[in-house]
Amino acid sequence: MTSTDDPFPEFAATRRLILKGAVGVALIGLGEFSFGPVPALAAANDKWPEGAFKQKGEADAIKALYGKTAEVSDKVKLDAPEIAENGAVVPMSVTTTLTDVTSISFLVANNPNALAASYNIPPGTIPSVANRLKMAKTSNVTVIVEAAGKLYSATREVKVTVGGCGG
Amino acid sequence: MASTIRVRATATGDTTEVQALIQHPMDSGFVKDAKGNLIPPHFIQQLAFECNGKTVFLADWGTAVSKDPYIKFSFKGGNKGDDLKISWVDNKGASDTTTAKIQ
Amino acid sequence: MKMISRRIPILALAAAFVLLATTSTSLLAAASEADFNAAYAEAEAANKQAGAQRDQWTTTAATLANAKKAAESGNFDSAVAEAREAEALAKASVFQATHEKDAWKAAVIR
Amino acid sequence: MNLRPAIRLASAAFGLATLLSAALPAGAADSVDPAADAKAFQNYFTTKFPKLKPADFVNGPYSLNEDMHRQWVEKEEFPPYEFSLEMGKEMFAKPFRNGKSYADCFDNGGIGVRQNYPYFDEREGKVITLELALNRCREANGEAPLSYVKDEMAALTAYMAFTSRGKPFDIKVPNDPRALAAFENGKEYFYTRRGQLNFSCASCHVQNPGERIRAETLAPALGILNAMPIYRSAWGGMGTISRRFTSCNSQIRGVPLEPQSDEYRDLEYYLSYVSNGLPISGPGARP
Repeated sequence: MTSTDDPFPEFAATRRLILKGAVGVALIGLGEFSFGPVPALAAANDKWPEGAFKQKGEADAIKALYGKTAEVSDKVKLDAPEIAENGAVVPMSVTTTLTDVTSISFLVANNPNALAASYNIPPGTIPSVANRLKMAKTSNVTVIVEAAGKLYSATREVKVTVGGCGG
Repeated sequence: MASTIRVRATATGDTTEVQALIQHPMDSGFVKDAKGNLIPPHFIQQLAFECNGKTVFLADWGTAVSKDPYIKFSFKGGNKGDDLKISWVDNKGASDTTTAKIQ
Repeated sequence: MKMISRRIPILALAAAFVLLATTSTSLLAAASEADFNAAYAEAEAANKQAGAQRDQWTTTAATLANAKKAAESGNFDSAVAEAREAEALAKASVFQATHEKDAWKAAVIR
Repeated sequence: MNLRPAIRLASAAFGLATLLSAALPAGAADSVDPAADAKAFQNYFTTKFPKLKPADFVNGPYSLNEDMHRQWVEKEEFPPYEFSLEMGKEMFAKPFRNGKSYADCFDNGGIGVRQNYPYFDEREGKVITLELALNRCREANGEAPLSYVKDEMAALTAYMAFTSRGKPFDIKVPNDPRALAAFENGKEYFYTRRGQLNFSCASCHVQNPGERIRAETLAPALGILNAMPIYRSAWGGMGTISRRFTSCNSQIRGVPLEPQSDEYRDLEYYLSYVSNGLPISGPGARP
């Protein structure tokens, strides 16, 4: 495992986290994220990203999973209800016109653990996923699309009311 | 017992749309049972789809995926009659696999 | 037939039960087991009557249980208070069942 | 024994309520006329929701809220009750130990008959619901009855409902005083306020359909049983009619009766009859 000089010490923690998360990526180049070849971290490996799923906050989860931050893009379309009929089953889906998509993730900010689901999109698979997630309470839902090594995101607020009429 | 995986894969042109529903409690570990003690986490962690020996979709799931989880995606390169292998494994190590024909 | 809005009786009822909860009867002398048994029996009888009219309330049963638990732990003051509470709830449910025996017709869609 | 101040107050509150309801014109003559009741019932809902066709009422809250309708359509693509349906089909085909099976207990082998239940049994002089008929079939063939509120019963009724999808409710109230009495008894239960919250079924499903009680959008009473049994996200599982009735009771702090007790059977009789003509859409998914 070679590691280049680290011009950004504050990312050491993230790197350790990723290493601890047993993400078997040979080279970790944590250079400037906006440009420069940054290897796709999550997409390459097939191991369940336990570190990312353990994170409480959304930003930490994204860091743990991808090691970089996302920029909002209107090319990513997140479809989710305005008011969830029931927090236990919230249908959500994402479509994007971005190309070379390698990974898609759904995060629910106010859930105990922000990262809900993460999908590896091999070449030839269309970057569009629908699933049903649980939401603890009203929260921003963010979808992250990793395309050509860069992260793009879309966010929507989904209101969740307490289901059931307690006696 | 019938498999826990229900899947529909339909090919139109060179694109195959896949929908799957899996029978699984997906317990998050945050819920208490009637007597008030926590139900331990029991959820599917990874779900993989393979067609013609190639992984076409891999899902990493956390505790926020609904009970009896559902997933829909499409991929190119599958054609009618091909086999689609679906397999999942959960945090207790349990797993199930099934193979479906693309319609 | 235009439905008459039934807001008023529901609000009146809610007010009744708020008062019910707050009328904690302060007993002068400490209650004894005999007091508890008497109060409990009365509450149970009223609840049985409600059962005969197929309209028991879950809160009556819960309060009866609390009364029994308090009595078992020897705290007869609160046991009697709970039993009185249960009796009031049971009697209210009997009143509801009796009153509704004909009041329901008014709500029927015509 | 002096009347406790609380009880005096409670009865005063009810006094007020009676005063208010007594102001209404006295009810029509007390003869039981199910057909007129059904017409008035359906007319009330179609005027309250002019945009809805009668058949839309079978989708309950989903026909009253656009956002929820979209979520429902998405769920229906691969509905969560698929497993229950599958299990019901398997159970229905599996013969009992004595070689017979459910098909032998129902006309047409139990396929496409759900819309005729509940029916009035002349011999017994009582209403027979589908859930009751299934358990009676089991007992008649030496099998233990199933719980009315658990998954097996839900699976069986889900399969039978599925085979009747689209067929209109066709409930009969014969001109037999006992049948008319059962119908009236069901109607009475439907409109009687109960439980500490002092609600009747009508308080929610007639006076406030489309409104919310806490987080739930209330379904209209018309067509409320057409989608039974239902997979409720709130329960994370299937619910039979018995489970729905008993849980509704406890939600308004009323002690539920035994499943399939006379009141519930008559209530189902009344509710199904007044929804005659609306298509069966079970098994259904609900919030």
